[in-house]
Amino acid sequence: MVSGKRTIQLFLGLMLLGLIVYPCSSADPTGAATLEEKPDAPVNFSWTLMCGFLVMFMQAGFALVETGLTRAKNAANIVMKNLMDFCMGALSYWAVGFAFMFGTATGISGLIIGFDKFFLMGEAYDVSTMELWFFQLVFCATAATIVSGAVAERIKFSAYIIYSVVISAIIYPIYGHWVWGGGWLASSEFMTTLGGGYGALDFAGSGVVHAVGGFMALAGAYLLGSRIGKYKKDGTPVAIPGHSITLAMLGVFILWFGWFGFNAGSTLAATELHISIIAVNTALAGAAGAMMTMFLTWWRFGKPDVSMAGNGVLAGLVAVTAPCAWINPGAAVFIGVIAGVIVYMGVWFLDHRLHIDDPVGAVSVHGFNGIWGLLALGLFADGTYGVYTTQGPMVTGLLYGNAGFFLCQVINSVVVFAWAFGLGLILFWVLKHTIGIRVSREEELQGLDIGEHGTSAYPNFVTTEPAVDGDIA
Amino acid sequence: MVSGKRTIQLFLGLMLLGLIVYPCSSADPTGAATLEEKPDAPVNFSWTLMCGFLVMFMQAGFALVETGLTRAKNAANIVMKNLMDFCMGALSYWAVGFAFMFGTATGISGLIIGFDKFFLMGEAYDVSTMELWFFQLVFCATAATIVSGAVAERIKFSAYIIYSVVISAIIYPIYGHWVWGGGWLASSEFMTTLGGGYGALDFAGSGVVHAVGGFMALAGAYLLGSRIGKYKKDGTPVAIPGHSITLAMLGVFILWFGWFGFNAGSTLAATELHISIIAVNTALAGAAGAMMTMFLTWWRFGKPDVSMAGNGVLAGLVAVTAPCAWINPGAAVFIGVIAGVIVYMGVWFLDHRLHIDDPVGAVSVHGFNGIWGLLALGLFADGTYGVYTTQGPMVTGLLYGNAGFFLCQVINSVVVFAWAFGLGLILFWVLKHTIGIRVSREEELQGLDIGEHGTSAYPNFVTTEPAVDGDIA
Amino acid sequence: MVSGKRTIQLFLGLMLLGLIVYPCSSADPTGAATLEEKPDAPVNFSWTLMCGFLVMFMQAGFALVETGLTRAKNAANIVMKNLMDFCMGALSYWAVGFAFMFGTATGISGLIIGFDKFFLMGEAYDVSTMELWFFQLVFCATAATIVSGAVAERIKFSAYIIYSVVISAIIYPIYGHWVWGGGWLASSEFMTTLGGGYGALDFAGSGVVHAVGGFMALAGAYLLGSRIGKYKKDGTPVAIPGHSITLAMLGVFILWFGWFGFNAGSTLAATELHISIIAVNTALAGAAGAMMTMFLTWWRFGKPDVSMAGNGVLAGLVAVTAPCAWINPGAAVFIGVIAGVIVYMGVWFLDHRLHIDDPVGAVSVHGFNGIWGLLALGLFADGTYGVYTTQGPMVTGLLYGNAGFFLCQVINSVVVFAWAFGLGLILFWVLKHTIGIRVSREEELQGLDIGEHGTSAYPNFVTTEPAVDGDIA
Amino acid sequence: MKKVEAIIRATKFEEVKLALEKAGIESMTVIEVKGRGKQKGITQQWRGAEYVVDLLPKTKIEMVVDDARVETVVDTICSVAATGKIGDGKIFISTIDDVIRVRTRERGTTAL
Amino acid sequence: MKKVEAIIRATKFEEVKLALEKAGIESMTVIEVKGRGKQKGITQQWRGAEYVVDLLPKTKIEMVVDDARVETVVDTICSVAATGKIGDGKIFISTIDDVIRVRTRERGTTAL
Amino acid sequence: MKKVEAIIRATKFEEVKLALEKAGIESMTVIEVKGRGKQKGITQQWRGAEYVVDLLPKTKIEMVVDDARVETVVDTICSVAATGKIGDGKIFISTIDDVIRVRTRERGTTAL
Ligand SMILES: Nc1ncnc2c1ncn2[C@@H]1O[C@H](COP(=O)(O)OP(=O)(O)O)[C@@H](O)[C@H]1O
Ligand SMILES: Nc1ncnc2c1ncn2[C@@H]1O[C@H](COP(=O)(O)OP(=O)(O)O)[C@@H](O)[C@H]1O
Ligand SMILES: Nc1ncnc2c1ncn2[C@@H]1O[C@H](COP(=O)(O)OP(=O)(O)O)[C@@H](O)[C@H]1O
Repeated sequence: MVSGKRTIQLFLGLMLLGLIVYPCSSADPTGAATLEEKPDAPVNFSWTLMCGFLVMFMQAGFALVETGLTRAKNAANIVMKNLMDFCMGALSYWAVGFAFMFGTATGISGLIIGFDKFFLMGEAYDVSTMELWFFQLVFCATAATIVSGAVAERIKFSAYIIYSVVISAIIYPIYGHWVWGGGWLASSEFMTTLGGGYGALDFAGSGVVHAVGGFMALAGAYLLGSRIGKYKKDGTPVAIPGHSITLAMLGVFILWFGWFGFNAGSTLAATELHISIIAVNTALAGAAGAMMTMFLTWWRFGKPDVSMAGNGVLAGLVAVTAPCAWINPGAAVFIGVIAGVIVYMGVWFLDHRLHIDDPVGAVSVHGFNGIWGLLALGLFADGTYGVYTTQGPMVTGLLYGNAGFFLCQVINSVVVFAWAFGLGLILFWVLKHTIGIRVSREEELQGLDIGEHGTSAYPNFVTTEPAVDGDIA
Repeated sequence: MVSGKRTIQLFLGLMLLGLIVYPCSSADPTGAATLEEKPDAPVNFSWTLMCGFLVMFMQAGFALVETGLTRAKNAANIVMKNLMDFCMGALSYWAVGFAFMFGTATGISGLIIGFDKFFLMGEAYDVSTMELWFFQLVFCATAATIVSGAVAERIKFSAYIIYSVVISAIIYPIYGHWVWGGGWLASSEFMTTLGGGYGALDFAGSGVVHAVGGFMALAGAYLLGSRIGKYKKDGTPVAIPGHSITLAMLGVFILWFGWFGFNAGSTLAATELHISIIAVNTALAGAAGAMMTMFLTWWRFGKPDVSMAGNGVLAGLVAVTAPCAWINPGAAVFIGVIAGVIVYMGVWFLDHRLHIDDPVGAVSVHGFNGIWGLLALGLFADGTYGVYTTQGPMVTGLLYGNAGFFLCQVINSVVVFAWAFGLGLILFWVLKHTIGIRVSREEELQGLDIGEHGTSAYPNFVTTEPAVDGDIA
Repeated sequence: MVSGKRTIQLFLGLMLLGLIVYPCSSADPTGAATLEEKPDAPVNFSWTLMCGFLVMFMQAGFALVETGLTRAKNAANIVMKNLMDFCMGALSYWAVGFAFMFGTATGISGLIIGFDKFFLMGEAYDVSTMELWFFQLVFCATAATIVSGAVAERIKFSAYIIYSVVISAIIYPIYGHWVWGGGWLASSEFMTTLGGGYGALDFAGSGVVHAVGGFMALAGAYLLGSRIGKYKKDGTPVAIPGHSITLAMLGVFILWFGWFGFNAGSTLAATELHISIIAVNTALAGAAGAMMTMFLTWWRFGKPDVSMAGNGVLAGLVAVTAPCAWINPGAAVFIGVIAGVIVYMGVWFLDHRLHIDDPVGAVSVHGFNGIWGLLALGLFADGTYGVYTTQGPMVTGLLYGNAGFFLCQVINSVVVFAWAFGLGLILFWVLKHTIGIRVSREEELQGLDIGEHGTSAYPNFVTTEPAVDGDIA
Repeated sequence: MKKVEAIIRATKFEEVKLALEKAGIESMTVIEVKGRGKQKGITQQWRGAEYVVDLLPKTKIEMVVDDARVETVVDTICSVAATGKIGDGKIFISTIDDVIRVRTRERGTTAL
Repeated sequence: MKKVEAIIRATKFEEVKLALEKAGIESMTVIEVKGRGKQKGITQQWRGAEYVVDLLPKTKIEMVVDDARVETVVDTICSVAATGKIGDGKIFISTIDDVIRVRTRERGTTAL
Repeated sequence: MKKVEAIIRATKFEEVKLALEKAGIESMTVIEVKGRGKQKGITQQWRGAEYVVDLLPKTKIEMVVDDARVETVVDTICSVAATGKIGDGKIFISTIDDVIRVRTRERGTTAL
């Protein structure tokens, strides 16, 4: 409550400040000058914005996948978390996140962090900057929302709100700066020399978005502990089926739909006709991932598993996100197939070996396959596309003779894991030992909808929970 | 039945007429001439149409928000109303609505109403006119569908069908003409002099679409009376929780997604690079609205309210719809924050003070915040954008020294309230005293799905209603 | 299981092959050359791809319509079928389908089938080819998924997977080649002479996509037989209501949304400003279809039927798909009205006369109205648009004096019926007599979710089935 | 002690609950059921065909009460739940041998 | 009067209902329940792990009938609902002291 | 034979089921119900207004057992389901006249 009030006062104060400071210095808010300078701007703006809208819509996909794969008694809480991480994320990214990520970066400090354009003020009041901000916001929000699923059904809502501010304001932007904002992973001399003209690359964010989200999710799920009843005393996992496969699969479709914007939009330009190849790769990798997961579960359990096939799509999509512009369709299918294997094994490994409870498979889908995407780029880049542009130098991977670039991607993989998992541990550890991160046992049993929001998601339906065979930990 | 038959015969007759008359006179149905004349047309057409598609998709968002926030026994009726208001609206707007709104308007009468292009015949068979019609249709349908939520769970389906024809054919287009079609609010000498070169403005329709829908909704909800059991004998409101928070929040996400098309598409041109700023403002105002409503309910009730946070998003979006092109992001956040307060207080005020039963908050979201949007434009317009174009005169508001323009917006606000609420009262009053607007008590208790459509939305689920503590009015 | 393993091995083998062969010969994978050659490419690529994304999203619409109109116990199976037909379809169309449809076709054999670009290799690694592939893939997947609804609640999942590979790899592409790929229906001398400069036409696929899907669906539903309990001993149909009208109608909205991409995107170019007229026709035909079906059911049963109104939208859309670019809005309304009648009568005819059990109306919506769309084009083409281009010869129909073209469309209608229904019969007959196409009686009664996937779609809800009055066949 | 099982119209439940409360009967268990008695099903429509839903949704209230209060309960329910139209419902009365309150293990009438 | 409670397979319900109708038993109340007896749960799978669902969905039919008709009911149900496989269900018979028809306040057998 | 009807907290069901299993009681029928006893409803919120949900979701377990095992069942349930807070639930015991196993038509105790 108190924090609520404070936050509001703070925001109101900043608003007023903003309103006064704004108009004194600005670039091209009208857009007329930009149009004159770049006659291609309309088609590029409309492409980028429209793709950004699709990416924004992925929020709905995440909300549905996560709520569909968890229980009815937590459904309202989960969609609320998904809505609010976007909202808090947008305000945080507006206030500081974008400044850290894409603020002007010069000299050594610029390899670490950016530091202007706070609150989109001053020079940032410009049609091109705004376009970039919008497209980057929806990516930032995607990273933030990934964690939601892994910590579902037990995290305190207040802790989640704080988490979503921190990731959108600090954790995501700083790593993002290293790869996309002129930071050291992409632009330091060491890396560009190693890579042969370019450092670590990540076309649409297998690393920047998905691995960051996925490994923060791992940290969160680990520190929270498993849901009550998830593991028997001997550690055997107990299935806790989700309450709506239909909504979960609708979520998968929405995510796939949005992913075309995610990947193909990342050219930020329709004048890059390569967008068609990106779209093809995005379609094929998702399809291959699902196909593989379907056959694996069919083979292992005698029946094709629905929600795992959905995860297979997402795994393929995550994996192709980094390389999508630099590979050919055959490689996309291959990457998708491997992604399907990884998500299948990852889910099994976390659940059966590590006993880390990730209700929706976020770590395997976004974390493990995020890394696979970075490495796959280092392997399969086939030299038909440059560094985010048609112009050379063309990007080539290990299979095409550039071992240095593969090394860059390995370094990038290690860094993203260390950064996201490390900071994730710190953040959730601090939250755990201050305001607490986990709801009470009673609340968890009763459901977070009542506990956190005083409501029921489905008051007109008689609900139940399947009685499974198992002792309770 | 009879009316069904008549309508069909009428339509068939008009069709035949149409087919004969059409080809005799037309402008550029092929599009070749337009292309030659305006080389920018492709990017502008594709932008406008694609944004129009997004706006059309908002229908699904409205359907879900409304059905999610009401009871399972009325779910099929509500989605049917949403589908049919779009369908009847499209046919009405094709027949006459567009003619009234954008028909050639000259002289004094032109300040009131347009009067050609009926049935899109003659000169209207032209690629540019068709583009405009499509984009305007989806706006018209949005206004129409807003009312659906406020009158939900008790209105007769037949009355609703008639209502949706009248608003799409007459009420919406005429007011729309005054603001967007060359009518008196925007273009009369009195107003343009007062505003300093431009009269009342409304970028994407806080007034034209949302306030019109919102105040018609107020009239409908008022004349219908409250749902059985909604208020105790002493007037205390009784909560009637909706049957699916999940679907309601999916609806919010879909609406937000579509709203980017709604606002940014209203440039009708991608050559207006300002679209990026509009997108940013649309993201921030929605986020700020939700954030505010969340904190307000958290502070007042100890727990953040899910469906109110969803309403908060929509409130912010409605409020930023009029000013979105003329303000900076700081102002968008501020407008969103206030919108969050307004929707919170509006819902409370209608329910606890006026005892008007608006199940989904349509009046507060679209009506009150529609007005706030018009006024906010009059306050915060910062002079970086002209009258729907990059060219001057630049639009400035009260805070930037143009009190006259603020007055224009005040006048506009009064007019839209009077027009929509007044005609709403008349329309629903006439319907009430002719065919009747409210279903019988038995039907309402049993649910409109059975009563109006002879069906059940969820025949495979055991349904119930929460037994709340309360005497029954 | 075995087949799973084999398939995987096959794919892995092909991948490796692909990776080696790819780079040796290619056209313009970078896109730079294409851009230079065609300065309009960016706006056309972005238009086509974005429309393609919308079409891809229609998969979600189909999944929801089909699952919403069937029972809860089969919901997971149905969404799984919808997901996997897209995935298997994408891989099949990549491997061979596209090659058959759009492979270089010369001489007599070229009138029948195309035969290069397998696996998108070699010359196909080119931005323009990839753009075409993507747009065509989503169409192919639409045809595939149509069948899913008609065979729902009783088909074996394994048989369905094989079906979806065969339609995407062979049946759809070959017929598609005849109409869109340079094959005999559109391009043989006989046809072009008959049509007066052009052969059979189909703008966006009333025939190629919908009739093919619809008549395959007819064959499948026929060979499968009706669901247990669907017909009384005397043949009277028993209603089996679907489990979520809400989701079904959300599906209708999603389909309509995607259909704008389907129809307007089929110009493959935003420089064809005619896209605005296509969008208008798409809106009006859907609206008219729904209006008509609503009034028909209202008139016949005393109450407007919700799911039939949804079918009415789709019927109007299917019917306008072939003619959408060649007709005026008045004709679109007329076509929609007739489509509404056809779907109403078709559903009745199949159910009450033929006793063929099509749970979601796929045959009537896509098959019968697909034919109506082809014929309507032959009737109403008004000479304002050329053969997929603004340039002449302009396409005119019977009402505008070109009886020959109408004949072309009649021939096309007969051919598509014979091809799809005939091959459908063969395919399902072979499957029936090899691996079997129908699940066991016990499994069908218990639900395919448990039987085929070992899962329940809604484990947190107490489910039931309405007890209807009727003897059981 | 007696168990009173009343099967009534779902739309009457709220009123019955209030009336019972006023009559001092607060404890109850409520179940959503489907049923038919003299009342035959209602006709619904689906995709242009009519069909009869045989069993209609009803609400079942179970109350275990002192023998002395049985008539009060029956009376209260009958006066509020009756509409006079077929389908108003039935009340069944049977004997309960013992009651235990889980929290305290109290038994018999005091546990009610 | 007796109350007959039959817990049967949900998939057999439609047939049982028809058979009872033919035997002249039309009044009934139906409840969706979960249960287990000799039959153990079935194995389902979820995200690549198997699990045993312990309690299976069953349908419970409650009929209050004249003492004379109890055997008819039992017979009818047993002959239609039995598949011979474990899980076919159980029938419980207990005594009902009184019945009241809400609409008319009739009591006893005439109220059935 | 006795019928034991236990109405307990839904959140306690899994534990009770396990305890009963250990005590050798495996057969049961489970129903989702709503109810109130001494426990009054809980306060929820909806769109900025508070409201009291009167009847809370509970789980009802029905077990028909030998007279001899009634006390075991009662004991087991009471020891596991009790939290000491109002709302723990009630157990009702009544008499069952006969039991029939549908599959075999066995009757009486052997059919349990
Ligand atoms: N003999 C019975 N056994 C079990 N339930 C019954 C019996 N008779 C009626 N019911 C239940 O009571 C409900 C109302 O019965 P109904 O016949 O409609 O009332 P009435 O006879 O007063 O019109 C039925 O839907 C059914 O659930
Ligand atoms: N002793 C019992 N008490 C309560 N319910 C029982 C009892 N025995 C069986 N049931 C119910 O009957 C259903 C069918 O019992 P089951 O053991 O599967 O039948 P069978 O013994 O004929 O195989 C169970 O799912 C359960 O709901
Ligand atoms: N007299 C009764 N008749 C029917 N059901 C009852 C009765 N008393 C309690 N119940 C059921 O038992 C549940 C628990 O009762 P409650 O009063 O909360 O327990 P306690 O008295 O131990 O606090 C109630 O929700 C209700 O379903």
